[in-house]
Amino acid sequence: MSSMNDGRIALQGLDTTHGAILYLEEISVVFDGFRALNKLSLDISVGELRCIIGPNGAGKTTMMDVITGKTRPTSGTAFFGQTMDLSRMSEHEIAHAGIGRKFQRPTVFEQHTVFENLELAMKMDKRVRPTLFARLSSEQRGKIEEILKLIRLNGSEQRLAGLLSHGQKQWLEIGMLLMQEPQLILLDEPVAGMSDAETARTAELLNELRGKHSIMVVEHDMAFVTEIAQQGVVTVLHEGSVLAQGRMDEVQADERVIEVYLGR
Amino acid sequence: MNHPTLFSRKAWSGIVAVTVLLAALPLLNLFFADGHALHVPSYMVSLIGKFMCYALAALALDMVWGYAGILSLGHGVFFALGAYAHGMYLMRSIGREGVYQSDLPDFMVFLDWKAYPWYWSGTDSFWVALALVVLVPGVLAFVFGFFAFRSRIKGVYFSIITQAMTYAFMLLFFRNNTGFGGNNGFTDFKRILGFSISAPGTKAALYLITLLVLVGALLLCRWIVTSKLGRVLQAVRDSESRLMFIGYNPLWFKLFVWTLSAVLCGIAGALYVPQVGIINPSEMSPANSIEMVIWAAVGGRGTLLGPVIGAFSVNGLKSWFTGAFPNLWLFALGLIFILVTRYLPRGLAGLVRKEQA
Amino acid sequence: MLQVEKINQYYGAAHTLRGVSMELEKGKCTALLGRNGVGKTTLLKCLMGVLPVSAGSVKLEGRDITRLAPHQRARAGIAYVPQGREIFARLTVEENLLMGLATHSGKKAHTIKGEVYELFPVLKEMLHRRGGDLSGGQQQQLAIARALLAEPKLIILDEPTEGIQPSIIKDIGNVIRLLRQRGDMAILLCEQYFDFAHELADQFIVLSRGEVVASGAQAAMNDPEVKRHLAV
Amino acid sequence: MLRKLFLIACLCFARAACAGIAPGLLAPLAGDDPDARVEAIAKIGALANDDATRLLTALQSGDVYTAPDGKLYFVTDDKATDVATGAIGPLPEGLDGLMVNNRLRGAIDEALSALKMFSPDRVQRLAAVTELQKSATLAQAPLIEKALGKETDAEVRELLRLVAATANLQSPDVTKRRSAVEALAGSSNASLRPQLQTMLTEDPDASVRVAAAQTLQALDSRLARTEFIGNVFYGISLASVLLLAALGLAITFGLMGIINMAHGELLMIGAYTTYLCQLAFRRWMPDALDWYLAAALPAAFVVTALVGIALERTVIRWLYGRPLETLLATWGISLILMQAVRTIFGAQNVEVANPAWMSGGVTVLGSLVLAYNRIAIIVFAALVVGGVWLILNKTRLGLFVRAVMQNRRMAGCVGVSTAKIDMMTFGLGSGIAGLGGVALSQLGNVGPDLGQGYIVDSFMVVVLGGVGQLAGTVIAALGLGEANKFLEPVAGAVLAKIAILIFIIIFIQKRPQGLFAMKGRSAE
Amino acid sequence: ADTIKVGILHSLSGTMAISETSLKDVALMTIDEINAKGGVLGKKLEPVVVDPASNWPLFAEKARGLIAQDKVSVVFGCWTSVSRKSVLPVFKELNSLLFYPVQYEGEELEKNVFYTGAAPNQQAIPAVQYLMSKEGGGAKRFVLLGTDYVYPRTTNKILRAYLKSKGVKDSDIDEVYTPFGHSDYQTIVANIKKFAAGGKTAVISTINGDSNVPFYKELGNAGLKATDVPVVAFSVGEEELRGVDTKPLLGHLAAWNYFESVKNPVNTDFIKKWKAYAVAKKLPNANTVVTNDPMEATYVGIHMWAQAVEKAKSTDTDKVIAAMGGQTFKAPSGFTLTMDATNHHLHKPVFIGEIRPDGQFNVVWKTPGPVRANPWSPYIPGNEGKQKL
Ligand SMILES: Nc1ncnc2c1ncn2[C@@H]1O[C@H](COP(=O)(O)OP(=O)(O)OP(=O)(O)O)[C@@H](O)[C@H]1O
Ligand SMILES: Nc1ncnc2c1ncn2[C@@H]1O[C@H](COP(=O)(O)OP(=O)(O)OP(=O)(O)O)[C@@H](O)[C@H]1O
Ligand SMILES: NC(N)=O
Ligand SMILES: [Mg+2]
Ligand SMILES: [Mg+2]
Repeated sequence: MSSMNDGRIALQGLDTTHGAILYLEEISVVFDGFRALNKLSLDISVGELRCIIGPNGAGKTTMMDVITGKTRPTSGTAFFGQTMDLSRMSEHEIAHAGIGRKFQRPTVFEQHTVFENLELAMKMDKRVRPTLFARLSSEQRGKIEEILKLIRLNGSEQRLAGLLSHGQKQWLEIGMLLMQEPQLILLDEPVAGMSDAETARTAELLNELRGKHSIMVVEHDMAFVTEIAQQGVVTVLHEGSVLAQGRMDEVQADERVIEVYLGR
Repeated sequence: MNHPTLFSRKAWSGIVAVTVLLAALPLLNLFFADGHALHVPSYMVSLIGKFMCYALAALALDMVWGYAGILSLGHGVFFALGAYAHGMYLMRSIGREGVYQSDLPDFMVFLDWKAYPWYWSGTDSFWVALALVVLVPGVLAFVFGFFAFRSRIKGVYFSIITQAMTYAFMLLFFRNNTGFGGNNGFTDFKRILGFSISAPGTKAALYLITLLVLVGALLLCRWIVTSKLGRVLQAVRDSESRLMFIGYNPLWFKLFVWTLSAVLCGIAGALYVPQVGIINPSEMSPANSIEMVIWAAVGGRGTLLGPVIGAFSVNGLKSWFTGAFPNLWLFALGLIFILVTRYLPRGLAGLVRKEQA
Repeated sequence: MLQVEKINQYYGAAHTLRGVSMELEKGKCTALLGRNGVGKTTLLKCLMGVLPVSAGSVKLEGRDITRLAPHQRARAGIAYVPQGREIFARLTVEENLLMGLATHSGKKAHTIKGEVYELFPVLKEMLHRRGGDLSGGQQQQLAIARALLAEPKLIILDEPTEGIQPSIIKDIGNVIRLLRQRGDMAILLCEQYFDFAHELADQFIVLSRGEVVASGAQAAMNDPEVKRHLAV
Repeated sequence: MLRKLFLIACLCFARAACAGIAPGLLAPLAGDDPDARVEAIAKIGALANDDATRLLTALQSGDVYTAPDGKLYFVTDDKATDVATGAIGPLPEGLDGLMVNNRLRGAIDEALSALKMFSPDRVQRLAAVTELQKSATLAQAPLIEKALGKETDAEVRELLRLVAATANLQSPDVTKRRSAVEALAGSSNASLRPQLQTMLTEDPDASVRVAAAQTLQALDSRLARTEFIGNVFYGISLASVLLLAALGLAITFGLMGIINMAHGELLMIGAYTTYLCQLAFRRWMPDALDWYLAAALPAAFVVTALVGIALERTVIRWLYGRPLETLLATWGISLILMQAVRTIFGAQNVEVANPAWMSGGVTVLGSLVLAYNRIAIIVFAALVVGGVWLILNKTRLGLFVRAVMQNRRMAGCVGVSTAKIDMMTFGLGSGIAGLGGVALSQLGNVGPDLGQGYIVDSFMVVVLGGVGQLAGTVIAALGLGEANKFLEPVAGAVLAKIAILIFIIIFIQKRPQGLFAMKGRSAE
Repeated sequence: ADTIKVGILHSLSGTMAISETSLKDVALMTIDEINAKGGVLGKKLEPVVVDPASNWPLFAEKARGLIAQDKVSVVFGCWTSVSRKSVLPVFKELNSLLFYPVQYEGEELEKNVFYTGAAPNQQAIPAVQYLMSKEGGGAKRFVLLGTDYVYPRTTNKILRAYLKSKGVKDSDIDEVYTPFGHSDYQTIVANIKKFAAGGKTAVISTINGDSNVPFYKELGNAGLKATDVPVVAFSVGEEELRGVDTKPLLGHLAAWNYFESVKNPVNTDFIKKWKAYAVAKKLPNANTVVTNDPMEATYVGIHMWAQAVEKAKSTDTDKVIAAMGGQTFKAPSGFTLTMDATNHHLHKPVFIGEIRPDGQFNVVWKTPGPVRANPWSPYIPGNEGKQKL
């Protein structure tokens, strides 16, 4: 149940005493008899950058939907830190608790300017009254400018976001994510529709964020995944559960992964 | 459209000029005798007084529709409830001057009621009535909105249940036994706060208060929509789910404007009733609420000033047409609605903007 | 096959395409390259007729189609796979595929060729699921299948590999190669995935800020000059 | 029809055997004393001859006239037949219709049914007996028993038995009374209740009281069942009306997203087209008047479809993608259409009569009358829904329609002429509204405001069912119809309506996307 | 000014246009008639027609406009009680004159209003008396069926009190209301049937407006005949019956102060003039127009006002009011009607008619002469002695 207080900045820190920030346990999601997720178990450590790959329809997006509260799991549990049961929280509570997400299809506020998009996303008390009286401090303004530069939309900050090209929207969405300063970042195909050069820049950016945030990235661009996975763990999903897990080179060599995903 | 500079410099000067002009009307009516070149007929004054109430309602509607994208087809109920709340006080002020010379309003005497029902208690006090004007529409809107928004009812589904609400209230108020005078409603008021309601001075005062409230509400609304909250509202309108994923709970934002809008609408109703002299359940008919939407749409939603202009022009035209071409006016009005939609997608306000650009 | 001559396009006051010209040939695949926001999608939309051009002309097999509506162009033989898939979310997969046959008539309009299922087996599995319920990649496959069913003279692909798993990208590459070999179709491929484009294209065009800044045969794609226009 | 035939037969028969009725019996009929008139009727009825039948039938249909001299005449065309003498002559001066009021009419009906009990025509007898059921008195018992003795038809016999029992309820003979009470256990005649109720407490005989209790119980349970079935029927009937009113909107609003405030006026135009068809038939084909609906259906469809297409081409096509603006424009259209009709046809209602085959109803379970026009409309609604479903789901046109409504731009890109589809879809929705209008004209008033009465309900039905969900629209209409008809007897029409509205509000809380909500990603 | 302006305040659009449009036309015809005879005080009457569009607050606004802007001397208008209530304060404030031509619930007396329609004792009570009489069928049980608003509710309250005074038990009275615009009378008709099984029953209908057609259609199709359960209506006249196939309704009743079918020279003349006017002005359906009670009341009202102005030699409100008292007029109903000086209501005859297959009414009962109005019904407690202005 939502309370009058939701939207307030989470005061108590996230309990990550066991080193993991996200635990998924035996999550299943069934749509009209179709199992999109099948007893999926997965956990992400604090500060980890985890890449998730897997065939189209494996359930990657569905998994993110479960984590962010968009889809309720049919069974299984999802915990953020030790104490927060994601399956009992609503979307905005989860977002406010510190999980940020970039969607597979870029979703920005099309009728707002680029600047306003970032301003809305900015980490702050998001209840009604504070929002009504909110005025941008110069520090906050600086932060927005900084992000604008980072996503290379400075100069376009007064344009309506709906008028951006596909790739520009992708960037704007990443920018909004950064404004939120989440502890766990979920990126669903962040470089889809970006040119190779842009992809490289994104990889750079992620490498910079590594360690400061916990990050989960879903991508089909193997070059990009290789670039950011480095020596970390890559998880391969297939038909709603984990097919393989390991370093990128291990996974790429896995026969089953080649069979269902990479192709010969 | 949604930039902090909601009104241009020109618009501001326009607002000031129009306000001054409107404020002058009742004074010209009072201080210059009929026949004098500067005399403004009292008919005109009362007409504009009524339009200002409509304008306030349209403004209230614009807050929810134009900004938060919540199309209410039931704002008539808030308007009427505000009016009824005030009307209760006005009815009690009639005292024993009703046809039955009773302390109770005539319709209650007629129903053999011996005392006021509980929900009339306290309404002999102007201040209690004033509180009810705000509270009744406010609480109704809050409760209704809370459940509807919590269930994530959106779009036409929301619109239709607001329509169902106003329709249900209309039928309820039509019943004699509900205790609000059935379909005749309240009328034949005599005085307000001791002043005769038909005295020119009282009328001028009511008019000026209405003007003050309208301008005040306009400024308040402008302040809200240009705040960050205003941008959140527009985000609710455009993509509510996206807003949740960045940590806002749309429920409270919607509930805030929704309730505010209902209260403004209730106040509009409360100002309306002494000036027009009657309140009855037909104000809650679905068609009346749709008309409010029409005012906002004609003026241009999401512009605050537009709906105000829309309310004035639609009602002004209606008043003029129904007198000047009683048989043809619906053709003219209908045609205007069609032409505005076709050629002025942003309403009359869009026209002004276009010229400026 | 398709001649584009000096087309210009504006979004309001923003001049998005500036005198773009190009020529596509039957049996050839042309890659359209460029950074984000340079106007690639805009150009494709102009070819499809979704956006009007303010100046210039588009000719299909010599016939001027500059002023034709999208459906007329589709009937003239252009098929389009838009960026963002644009499948019909509430139609089933099967109905979406049938929509690909909208330009056909008679029996042909009701038969979905088995080829597409071979190419995209997942579609066959999900024939009765609503298009909008599919995963992103599945939708992309559906959009390509829909365009192929139209048997067009010119197929326009706007970033067809976006969101698709590597093995299927390979398959799509094979299809394009096959279509090229069949030689009855012109292919316009807008692609960010350079290697993919490089492998398939016969010729290329690079856009920058709405202008064609480089073009040529496939061999020239690796020129540093070209690469420079693609770099950040 | 049959009745008419019989009447003609009667008249011919009467003319042949012109015996005349004593002027003494006729005189009071033209007089001022109502009691004397009623008495005279009873006496004439008691004559039980063909002249009596002829006179009574003519009185019943208002074909008897009085001359200033107090003589009575049958008038046909320009000939007057003296009732007393049978002499045929020219019309006398100052002829005036013999005034028949309800009381006299009742007496005539009673007299005629007593006469007709012995008619050779089974239908006549059945009608007469049914009529008698209402009023059978002990005095009539011998007559009824005589008829029972002669009766050969099983159905009429059964009814006569009940009538005889009804008459015998007042019999002083205990056994007769008891067997009458027992026989009535099979009756469904609610008007027996008060009498049985009285017997239950006041009959001197205990066994009669017991029998009365049993019969009452049987009667009550039968009545309760009849009432239940009646409510179900009324609910379905109301649902069919809601459905026909809403179906066009389910297309223009549900599918196309146009908040079509002029929908009601399309219904109205359909109804006025029906009116015009009726006028045309009356003027040019009076013999086929009963079939004017057959012409009205296609005519209304075409006319409203054309109006719809004209609206789409001139106004609505500019508004795709701006659904809320359609509210404003269509509101304007609605004002114009209403005023146009008011200007052409006047502000008053026009008369649309049910064709003869749709008037009246069939009586089932003893007392439940299922009106023919209601039955016809239920069947019609089912057919229209079926048709629409087929078009939308089984034809290529339907596929295109759904595709265009979901993604107009992409539909164009695959080669669908969206403008054409838009036009056809709106035309189809409007045409169906026209068909709805034909149906509504058979139930209610046809006036410029006809549409206003249905617009709110139509939107409720479409939205409750889930926008764009044909099946939902059907279920919603049924649900609302039944809920209304089961609530109404309990709460009254006003509170029932309020309850329904509150129900809608609460229901939407549970199903924020309507009854048949689209689930999953595709709904976004 | 060389003309006298006269306001006409009837809805020409919206729900009430159905009833009120023809009142506007009759008013214009009457004004033409008076002008043809030289007008009033030697001046022509100039009608000012406005459309209050069935919107009650708009009625008040338009009334104010007519009086204050157009400076009319008198206003003829309104139909529903609520519209009258809405304009009342305006007429009082600006001390002007309203002529109200429709039967209503009473409980009102205003110096500035002349009521040319019936008060309950001029319509409802006689109708019930008739139904209870032997001739009327000797009804013992009553269904009071109305649209849910003040006029039916008040009328029924009066009738209930009246019936009680005649010894009718509460259990023999069924009071049923439907919302405005109700169009599904299946349940109600079935319930009437059920109720009627308990004894000789009559239905007293105060259904208003659009609901009448569906009600009567249902009645006809359900086979509820007037000989079984007569329905007497107070808001159904010739005009309303134009929209119904009346064949199945033979014998159902209405009570009014005028029927088109009453035969007398004044009425013949009135009908002829109206038909000619309709044709001349090309009114819609000009060849099938009918007259009805409120139309007659309008006609009478305008003539009486003209007479009063002549008498007062002025259009001044107070002078005209003074002159109105005791005015008489030979009305199409066949009687000479008198304006009561003390209560501003007409003395009117009461007719009860049965519906004929041609949509007209057979007068089956009438009062011997005009009846004085009792706006304050004695059947409502507290009304005693409240018979004067
Ligand atoms: N509402 C739904 N109804 C039915 N099936 C669904 C629904 N939502 C998702 N699915 C199915 O669930 C499976 C998982 O989808 P999901 O979007 O999670 O895949 P994904 O791994 O993100 O794929 P991609 O890489 O293509 O984005 C798919 O097969 C999809 O068709
Ligand atoms: N509807 C529009 N109105 C105004 N400007 C637009 C509109 N659509 C796109 N633009 C602008 O036009 C330019 C070209 O956009 P376009 O979508 O064609 O780019 P693109 O080359 O396809 O980019 P990407 O690789 O990101 O898809 C961009 O700067 C974009 O912001
Ligand atoms: N006064 C009436 N009929 O409303
Ligand atoms: Mg995905
Ligand atoms: Mg693009």
